[in-house]
Parts: sequence; C-alpha cells; structure tokens
Amino acid sequence: MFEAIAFYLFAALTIVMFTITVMTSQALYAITAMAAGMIFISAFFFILGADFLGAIQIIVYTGAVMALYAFGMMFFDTTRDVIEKRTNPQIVFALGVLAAVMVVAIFVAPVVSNNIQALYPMQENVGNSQAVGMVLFTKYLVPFEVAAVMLLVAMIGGIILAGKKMDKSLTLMAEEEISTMDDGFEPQAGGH
Amino acid sequence: MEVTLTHYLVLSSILFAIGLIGVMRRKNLLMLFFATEILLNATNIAFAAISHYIGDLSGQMFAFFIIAIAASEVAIGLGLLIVWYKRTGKIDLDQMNSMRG
Amino acid sequence: MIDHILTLLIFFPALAAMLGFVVTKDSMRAYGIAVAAIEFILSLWLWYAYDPMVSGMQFMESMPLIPTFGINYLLGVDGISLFIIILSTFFTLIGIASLTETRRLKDLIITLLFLEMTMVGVFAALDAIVFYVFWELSLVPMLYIIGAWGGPLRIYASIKFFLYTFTGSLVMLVGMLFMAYFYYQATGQWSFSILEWYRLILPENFQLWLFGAFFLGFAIKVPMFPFHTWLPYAHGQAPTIGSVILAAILLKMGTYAFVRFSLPLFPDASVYFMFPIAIIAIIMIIYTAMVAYAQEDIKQVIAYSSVSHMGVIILGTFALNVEGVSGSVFLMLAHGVVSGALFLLVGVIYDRRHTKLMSEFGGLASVMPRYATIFGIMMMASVGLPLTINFVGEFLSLLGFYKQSHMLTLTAGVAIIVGAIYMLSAYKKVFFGPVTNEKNRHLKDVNKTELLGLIPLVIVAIWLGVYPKPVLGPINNSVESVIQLMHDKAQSPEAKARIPDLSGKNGIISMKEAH
Amino acid sequence: MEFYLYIALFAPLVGSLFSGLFGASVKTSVTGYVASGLLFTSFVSSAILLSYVMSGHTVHVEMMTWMATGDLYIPFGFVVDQVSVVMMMVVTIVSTIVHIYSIGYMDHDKGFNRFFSYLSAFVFSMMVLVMSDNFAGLFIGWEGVGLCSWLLIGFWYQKESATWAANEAFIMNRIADLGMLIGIFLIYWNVGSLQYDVVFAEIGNLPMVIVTWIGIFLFIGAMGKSAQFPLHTWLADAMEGPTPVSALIHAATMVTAGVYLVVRANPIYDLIPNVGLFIASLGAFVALFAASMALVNRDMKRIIAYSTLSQLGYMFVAAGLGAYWVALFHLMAHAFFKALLFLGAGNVMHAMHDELDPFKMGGLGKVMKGTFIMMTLASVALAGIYPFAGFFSKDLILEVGFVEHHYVIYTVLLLTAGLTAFYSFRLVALIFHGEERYKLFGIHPHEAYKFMLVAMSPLLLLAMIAGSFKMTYYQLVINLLPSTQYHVHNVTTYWIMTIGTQLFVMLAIGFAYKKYSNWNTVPDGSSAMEKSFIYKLLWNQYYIPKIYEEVFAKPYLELSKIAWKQIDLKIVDATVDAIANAIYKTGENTRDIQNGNLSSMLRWMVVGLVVLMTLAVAFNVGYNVFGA
Repeated sequence: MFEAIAFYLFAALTIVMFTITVMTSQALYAITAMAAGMIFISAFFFILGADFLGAIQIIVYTGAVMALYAFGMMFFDTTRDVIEKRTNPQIVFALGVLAAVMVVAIFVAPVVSNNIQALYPMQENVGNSQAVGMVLFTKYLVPFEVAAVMLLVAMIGGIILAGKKMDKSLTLMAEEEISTMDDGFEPQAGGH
Repeated sequence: MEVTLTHYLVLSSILFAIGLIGVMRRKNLLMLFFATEILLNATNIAFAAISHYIGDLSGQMFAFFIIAIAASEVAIGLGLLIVWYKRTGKIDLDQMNSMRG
Repeated sequence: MIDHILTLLIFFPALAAMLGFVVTKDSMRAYGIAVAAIEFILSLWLWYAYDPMVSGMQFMESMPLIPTFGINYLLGVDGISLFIIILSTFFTLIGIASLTETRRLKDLIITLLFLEMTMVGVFAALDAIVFYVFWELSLVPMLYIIGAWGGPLRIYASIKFFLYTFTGSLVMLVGMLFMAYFYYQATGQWSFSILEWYRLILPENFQLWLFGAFFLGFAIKVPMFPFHTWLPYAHGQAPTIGSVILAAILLKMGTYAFVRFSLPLFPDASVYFMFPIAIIAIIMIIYTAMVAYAQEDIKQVIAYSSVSHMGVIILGTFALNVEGVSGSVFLMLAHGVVSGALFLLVGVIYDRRHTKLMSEFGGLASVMPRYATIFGIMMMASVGLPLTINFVGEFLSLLGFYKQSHMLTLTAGVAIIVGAIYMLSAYKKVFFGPVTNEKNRHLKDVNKTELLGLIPLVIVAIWLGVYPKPVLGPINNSVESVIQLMHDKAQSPEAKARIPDLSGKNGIISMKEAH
Repeated sequence: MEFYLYIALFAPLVGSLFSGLFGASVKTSVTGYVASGLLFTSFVSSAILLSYVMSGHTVHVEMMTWMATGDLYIPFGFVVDQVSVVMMMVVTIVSTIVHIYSIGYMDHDKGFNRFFSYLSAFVFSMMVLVMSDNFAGLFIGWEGVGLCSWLLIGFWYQKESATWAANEAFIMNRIADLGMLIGIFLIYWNVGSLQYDVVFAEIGNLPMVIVTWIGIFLFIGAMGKSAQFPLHTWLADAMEGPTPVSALIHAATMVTAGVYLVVRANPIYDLIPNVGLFIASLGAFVALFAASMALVNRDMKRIIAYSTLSQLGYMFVAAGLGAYWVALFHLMAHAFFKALLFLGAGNVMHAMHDELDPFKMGGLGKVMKGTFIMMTLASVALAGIYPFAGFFSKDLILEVGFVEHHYVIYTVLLLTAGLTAFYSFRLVALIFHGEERYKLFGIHPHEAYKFMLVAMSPLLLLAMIAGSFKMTYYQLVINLLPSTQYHVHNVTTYWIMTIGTQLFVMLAIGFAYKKYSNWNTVPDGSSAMEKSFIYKLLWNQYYIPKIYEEVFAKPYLELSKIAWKQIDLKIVDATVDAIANAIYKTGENTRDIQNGNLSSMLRWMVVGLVVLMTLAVAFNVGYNVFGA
C-alpha cells in the first residue's frame, strides 16, 4: 500500500517536472525542473530495491550532470531567449503519444514479458550494492573498464572542445583568420 | 493495489513520450539536451523495474552504463555546443542547415 | 600451372591492368596488345589441355571464401563455357589491336583489361556468388566505356544500361539466395556451388518462382523483348570497341546463364515456360527484325539484328534437346564473331566519316572494295548462309525446336527471311548505287590495322562454318550431360516426355560421375 | 574415281578463289583464262565420271563431317550417280562455254576479275547442289547459288534496278528456302537422317500425312529457286545481271535446281500423287502464264526469261506426273538451247549498245550472220521442231500429259507450245529481219568476237542433236528413276498428235514471221492493241509485281517504321523510362525531407520509429492470428 502510494506520488511528480522541462521557455525553470525530476526518479530506484543505482542517479545526474549544464549555461546568453518556432505542435504531440503507445504495446505484450529469464539472479542474502559490485566486477568487468576509459575520454574531449582558445571569440573573427590559425583547428561549420 | 511491472513500464513510456515530444519541439539546442536526458532516464526506469520484477541484475547494470554514457554525452555535447556557439553565436536548431540535401 | 589456369586467366588481365597504370602513354598500346595476346594464348592452351571426351567440369579449382555459408571460390569449365572464354579473350585481343580511339587510350586499355577479367570470371565461375560478383562487376567497365568514350547521349545511355541490367540482376540475386536457402533446408548445409545445386530436386511450384527470378536477370541481359530497349542506346552511344565487346560477349552472359542455371536447375519450370518463352523469342526475332529494317543508322541496324539473333539463341536453348541447345551454344559463339565483326566494320566508316547514317553513304563498294567484300561476307554470315558460322547455329537451333513445335518453328524460321530483308537493304543503301556524296569519293579502304582485326574474324566465321566439329564436339558432350541431368531430374510427365532421355547412348558420363 | 570427283567439284572453287584474289585490282585476262581452264578441267572430269557411271558404277564419297550433334550427323558427302552425273555434265558444259564467252563479253568491264570469281563460285555451288548425297548438302548448294545469283544480278551495283533485283531475288528465294528448311527438319525428325539413301529407304514407312507435308515443303523450296508462281517475279527482274549470267544461272542451271530437287526426291513424290498432280497443274499454269507475258514484252532478255519460266513449267508437269526422266531430259535439252539463245541475245545487246527493245532493232541478220543463225536455230529448238532437241524433250512431255489422261494439262501445254513458237519467232523476226530501225538511234552494230561465236557453237550442236542421245540417256537414268515409257498406244493417234503439234507450231512461227518480219515502226503506245485491256494486263505482268509492291513491300516498310517509332520508342522504351522517371520524381519530391533542418530530421526519425514499431506489432499480431 505504501509502495503504491509512493509510486503514484513520485510518478505524478516526475511527469509534472519533466513536462515543465519540455514545455517551459525559461532555461532556468527547465534546468531546475529537470534536476527535481532526476531526484524523483531516484526514488523509484529505491522503491525497486536498486539502492546503488538510486545513489548513483542522485550523485551523477543531480550532482554532476546538472552542475555541468548549469556551468554550460553560463557560456550562453541565457537572457536572450532562443525564439523557438513552433511548427505543427499537434503532429509533435501525436507522434510522441503514438510512439509511447507502441512502446507500451510492445513491452506489455505477453510474448515479451513471459519469455524473459534471469541471467544473473539476485542473491537473497546480500545487499544491493554488494550484489551489483559482484556482477559488475566479474561479468561486466570489461564493459566497466571501457566505460571508465570512455568517461576519461569524454572529460578530456570536453575540456579541449570547450576550453580551447578561451581568449578568442570565434564569432568576431573573420573566416580567413580562423583558417589561418596555426593549430589546425578546423571550423566546424559555416555557410559553405 | 499491487504495483506491477506494467505500471512501471507505462510510466517509463509516458516519460519517454515526454522526452520525445521535447526532442521534437525544442529548437534551443540546450533544451534539446535536456529532452535527451529525459529519454535516457525513462529507459533507466524501465531497466530497473524489469530487473526488479524478473530478479535479474543485468537490468541495473544496463542502467548503470546508461548513466555513464549520459555523463560522457553531456561532457562532449556541451563542449561541441560551446564551440558552435563561439563560432556562430547561436544555438538555434533551425539555423543549422548546412546538411541541406 | 595448368591446375590454376582459370585463376590465371581471370586475374592475369586484372594484374596487368594495374601494372598498366605505370606504363607510359606511348607504349600502352603495345603493352595492351601483348597482355591480351598472352591471355589469348593462355586460353588456347586451355582448349588444348581440355579433354573433349569428358562432359563434366574440368580444371576445377576450389578455395573457401565464407565456409559458414558455403561460399567458395569455385571455378571450372566445360564444353559450354570453354569456347565463350576463348571468344572473350579473342575479342579483347582483336578489340585492343584494332583500337582507333586515341583519346585517353591508356585508360581505355586498362578498362578493357578489367572487363576481360570479369568476362572470363563469369564464364568460369561455378559458385553462384562468385558468378554474381563477376556478373555485376562486368557492368562497371562497360559503364565507363560507354560513359567516357561514347557519343553525345552517352550519360543517358550508360546509366540506362547500368541501372536496367542491375535491377534485373538484383532479382536474380534474391533467387540465388533463396536457392541456397532451399539447399540449406534440404541438406542442412549452406552451399552456393552450382554443381551441388544441380543435385537438388525442387518442387515444381518453387521451380516456377525461382525460374522467374533468374529469368528476369538473364532476360534483361540477353536482352529479351520487351526488356531490350537499353541495347540500342548502349550500342548507339558506345564507341566501336564498346559495341564489339557488348555484342560479342556481354550479351552472351544472359544466354549462357540460361544454359548454366535455368535449364539444369529447373527442368520442370523450363518445360512449363517453354512455349511462353518461345513466343517471346519469336516476337524478338520478327519484331526487332522489322525495327532493324526501319532504322536509319547502320549501327542501330546491327544492334537490333543482335536482338533478333538472340531470339534464335533463346529458341534453341528452350528446345531442351541436344540439337537445339548445342545449336544455341554454338550460335552464341557465331553471333559473337559475326556481330562483333559487323560492329568493327561500322567503326571503320565511322572513323572516316563520323556519321553512321545510311543516307550519308551509298556506292561505297566502288570506293572501298575490300571493305565492301569483308562487310559482304560478314553480312552473309549474319543472314545465315550455309558454310558460314551462323548457319550451323541457326540451323541446329531451329532444328531442335522443331521437335517441340512445328508451327512456332515455322514462324521463327521467318527469321531467315526478315534477316535477309534488313541486312540486304542496309547493304544496298551503304554500298550499292552511285557515289552520291562527295565526301565519300575519296574514302580510304581498310588499312592494315583494321585488317588485322577483321581478317581473323573472317577466317573464323568461315572456318567454323565449314568445319564446326572441333567446337561442336565438346559442346555436344557437355550439352548431352546437361540434357540427361534435366531428364533425370524432371518430375512432371510432360517434362519427362519433352526432354529426351539419352541414357541409352554410349559415352555419356552423367554430371554426378564426373565429379 | 574419287580423284575425278574432287577435281570436278573443286576446280571451280579454285578458279573462283584465284579470280577473287584479283577482285579489287584492274582487269587481268589471266583470271578469265584460268577460271575457264579450270572449268574445262571440271568438265573433263565430269565426262570421265560419266563414262564411269555409264559402265554401271556409282561413286560415293564422304569427305568429312560437317555437323554432328545429338543424333544429327551431317557429313560433306558427295555422290556421282546416274542423275547427278547428267546434271554435272549440263552444268559443266554450259558453264565452260559461258566462261569462255564471258571473256569476250565482259572484255571492257571494270569488274572483269570479280565477275569470274562470282561465276566460278556459282558453278562450285551448283556442283555441290547436284553432287551432294544429303539434303543438308543440297541446301548448302541451294543457298550458295542463291548468294552467287545475288552477287551476279547485282553485279553492276551502281544501277539501282540491278541491286533492287538482286535483293528481290535473294529474298524471294529465302521465302522458299524456309519451306525447304522445314522440309529438312521434318525429314530429320521422322527419319533421323538426311542422307538420300537412308531417307528414300525409310520414306515408305512413314505415315502418309508426314510424307505429304515433306513433299509440300520441299516443293515450296523448289518453287522459289525455279521461280514458279507465285514466287516468279524475281526471274524477269534478274535479267538486270550481265547476259552470260542470265544464260548460265537464270536459264540453264540454277533455276532448274527445283526440278532437280523433285527428280532427286522421286521416291518421296512417287508416294504422294496428289502433290504430284498439284505440281503438274502449277507447272502447266506457269507454262501458259509465262508464255502469255512473253507475247507482248518489249525487252529481249525478259522475253527469253519468260520463256525459261514457261519451260520450267513444262519440266514440272513432267516431274509432277511421275515422268522424272522426261523432266530431267527436258532440263538438259532446255539448258543447251536456252543458254544459246541468251548468249545470242548477249551478242545482240553488245552490238546494240545494251539496247534491249527488239522494236528498235530489225535487220540485224545482215550484220550479225553468226548470231542470227544461232538464235534462229535455238528458237527452232525451243519451239520443238523436228529434229531439234526441243522436239524430243518437249513433245515427250505433251505425250506424258496425254498418256496419263490429264487432257486439260495436255491442252494447256499444246497451246503454250504454240505461244512459245510465236513469241520466239516474234523476237527473231523483230531483231534480225525487216527494216533497220536501229539507224534511227544512231547505233552501228557489229558482230561479236569470233571466239565467242566459236564458244557458242558446241551449244548449237547440242541444241540440234541432243535428241539423239535420248535412248542412251534413258538407259542411263532408269537405274535410278522410274522407267516408265510414255507411248501413245494407238499408232494413229501418235502420228496425228505428233504431226498436228508440228503443224500447229509451224503455223505459229509462220504467223509470227508474217506479222513481224516487216515491222517498220517503233510502237509508242498509241495503237489499238496497246490500248486493249489484255495487252495492258500482260504488259504489266498481270499487275503481280505491283500487287506485291503494294501488298507486301510497302506495308512491311510502313509496319517496320511503326514498330520502331510507335511501338519500340513510344511504348516499350517509354514504359521503361516512365518507371525510371517515377522513381526519379519520387526522389526529387521527397528531397525536401533532407532540408538540413535537424528539428525536422528528428521528427522524421520519430516517424520512422513509429512506423517500425507499428510494423513489428502488426507482424506479431498477424503471426499470432494467422501463422503458426
């Protein structure tokens, strides 16, 4: 009973938060609503007994990702709204709903839900974090390491991409100047 | 009032749909990133729920990796976004049409 | 070396072509001739080493490519493919030797050598996938030849040629995949080997569908009515060498594939579709002969005449008896020689006048007597005069089909009348009458280079017309084994009755024993 | 004896190739001498073979395999037997003479070497035709003579009419050849061989229907080569060729190939008297039909051509009624006097500078005595006056008709005999007698070279005495042909018939002389006779060439143009292009999807996702409902 109440409560909250994220035109509202939504999602993880995942969710999303977005936003002129041209909102809505219906239909189809068998059954007498750790460092060791490398690469990539030539504004430079920059920086796009 | 897997899957689908709508209607690139985060989170819920109800840890593992990927995506994506912004001064999706065929 | 002669034959020209990139422009012509000559000698050696008494495959080579799916690099020749391979090498040699094109000669020769690789590959392949790969690869050099050295409409013509034939072969590929899948279902193993497919007896309704899929690919290549319209454009725009190779070899791929795939794989379907195909063949023969008669461009006359002759080949193939199929295989060679020669001949006046319109000519017989003589001989061969190469093939094809249907053969026999009509009237327009056009008054007769290409063709056209035995014998042996295989595999009583049983004859080695 | 066989066969080929070597170069008389010499060698070999055959042997050789596949086995086999040796003699005699004659006739022609090359090639083909021991070999020769005929009719290729006639001859022959080819197919699939001896031995065992069809199809082949109605128009047009060609090919040898075929295939035709009767009736019809056209024609060579046609009709009457040896005999006799007639006409043409209208000649007998005598005697032989060759052969055919109780045929032939005599002497009278009308045209005629006349003399001799060989010939050929003797049983009837025929013919000759020997004007189409319907009908050859032109040739060309411009380009090709265009247009129209706007791309992505998922669900549902 408690579980049900918690589920519906958090479900309602998450949906509302994410709807705000998607619908608002204020970037600040959006990022705040999303951060809240992320935290509410971690609640589901706790309900489902995935404690470790819930903790990760809060730490990574709300802590790291949201902070990153917040910093990112500082680079942009957030006061100047991007004028979002809305074209055919009905189609957008209809497509979204249709996709959702289809996903549900596929997931709840008896063929799918009955045919799944546990590959790595949960062990009864260990905590979630321990169980996760056991599986992660045995069966998923290689993907785990790869993920670690990927994160490292992403970090370096992010730093280089964002941090390069911080002292220069590419916007104000002429096309020729950019192409003559000696470090071989390739202009990403332009009106070619 | 038992909460079943189906409930979670429906919730996940609704969130996914919200994310999808966001992806389609947003023209501000930053907001577009937010919408993709919603998509990822929606699948995460589905994975965790399936993991729970089937009694298999693989679902959680996938959710875990998805979080990792989401983190790297944000890092790289924001980096690119900044470069793009420095280059053009805009982060409007409608103005990125150099791929016109 | 003899064990790998087929691999050598296939890849030698390709390697030589790649080396050709470093050869200087001036010596390219000599280099090309040398390579083609070596290749031709190799193919003659193949003939020399070929044992005419054996009806099955010889010089077989096998190397696994994708063993999981039974795709192997499998080569071999029998009497049916042997001579077409020799014809390919022969025509590449003649084509390069008599090249008059000077623009980007080096590229042209390299392209031709690549084309030679694909041609030999198609006829030597015994694995469906290898066959398919070469079959499609052959389109590319031809596309270049038409597209880069062609006439004003070359882009349209080359793209039409490419897309049209490519579409057909895609359907054929689907057929091949299905065939391999059936083989997998029947035996539990994947195989794309044609010889292994031969052993498979398919239910009749499968045969019909698969026959249809293969048919589309082959029919467009042949080209059969109503899929023939790419051919006049291709010929009309292609340079001389392109037309020669196209008419002499590339069209033969379609008819060869009928004999190699359709007949032995689907005997019941072949009998089932025999009359519809015969009717199409007759339409091809008469209709395109009429169209040829109406042409104003001498090259188009020969292009349409090709279609008309291909109709006779198809008719002979679907006679489904030894006389008819041997005749049709022989006619493939004959038509290759004759139409190749005719296109070369048209190239001769095109080089001099840069026009192919018959109205521009007239009275050439007095200006260019040697040219007129050679053209006359080849025209008579094309018309199917006895003691020329074409007659043997046409006679046997029609004779074979007569066994199946009297009325249809009588109708198809109109070929010898309508063929004479368009050819003679074209010849009359170009060669007879007074010289009306001043530009023609001082045309030079064929020179030594041109004679070098033409004389061997004349010799072959008459030699094989008078004494076809050295070629007809091996063809006959291989065809007999194909027919026997078809008879053994046939299920429906009609097919059993239509395809003769040769097992009573001596000297037949069935396909199975040969392997 | 095989040696002589090969000599007889290949000497003309060698001559042809030798002359062909000089084909494109300027005239060298060497080619003429060599070709003639080789022909003479061939003649001598044939004569040796004749003496050998007369001693009761035959020669049969198989040179090599030609085609062998499946059950089919066709060798190059040659046979010299009683029938073929007669043909060989006829061919070699006439062709040797024509070769020698041509040295003079073609003296001033640029294509001298080429001419001998073609002419010898023709003789070779004809020898293959008559000597072959199977139907396929016959067909080789059959087509070979067709080719040479094409080359020779179109010899003066600058002339539009010549090349047109050449093509017409070739194509008409091709139509008939198809019939022949079908006949060969029928024989092969029913007998399993094409060798004469095998076929004739087996033919009796075949069902009647098949034998009938074989007979019909082979005869269709014969109709083309022998220019029987309705494939006769080419023969008159073929007169565009040089006159020696007309003498050799279109009078003496090639056109008789059809008769030879029927004679050779006598075991087949013996079994099917109905077809035989049809052949005889057609022959009688053609005899009269051709003779009627010859009556009014004003082209010397065409008159002789129609006469040839008419005589071919006689031969077919004999062959159709089963009197094969009579047909062959008339063939032989006819070859001699008709060749002579043509060569004579050639002399006249030379003298008259290629003028062909006999009305523009007249009185040439004074300047051209030799030719005058020869042509007169040849005409006498043609008319069948005793004791010339025509009497023995032609009157025999009349007797055959009478004895076999085909009185209609007999009457027709008798009438034709009269007509023949009339038009032959109309020609002779117009050319050699009366006023010298040629003077109006400023022509100075002269006699041909002496050696040409000498060359012609053997023919003259043969035309006069060929009849005396009749019994020798008969003894020879009955080894192979049915030996029926055709005698009118009642002696009185016989004499009445013979003398009556002779008188009738004489009367016709007399009438012709009376009417034409004093002719003094060149008709210009104004006389009452020339305006009459019958005259016009005959003058226009019963309008048959015109009908062919309008009914076949023109519609065929029109239809061809429609097939190309309307059907091929506008339907077949346009369909293909329409499909390609449809695909192209679809691409062009959907190109907007790739507008580079990421937002709309994302939308399309979602659309694709929805479609894919819908398909997945639909297939799943479908599978659960209908499948498994």
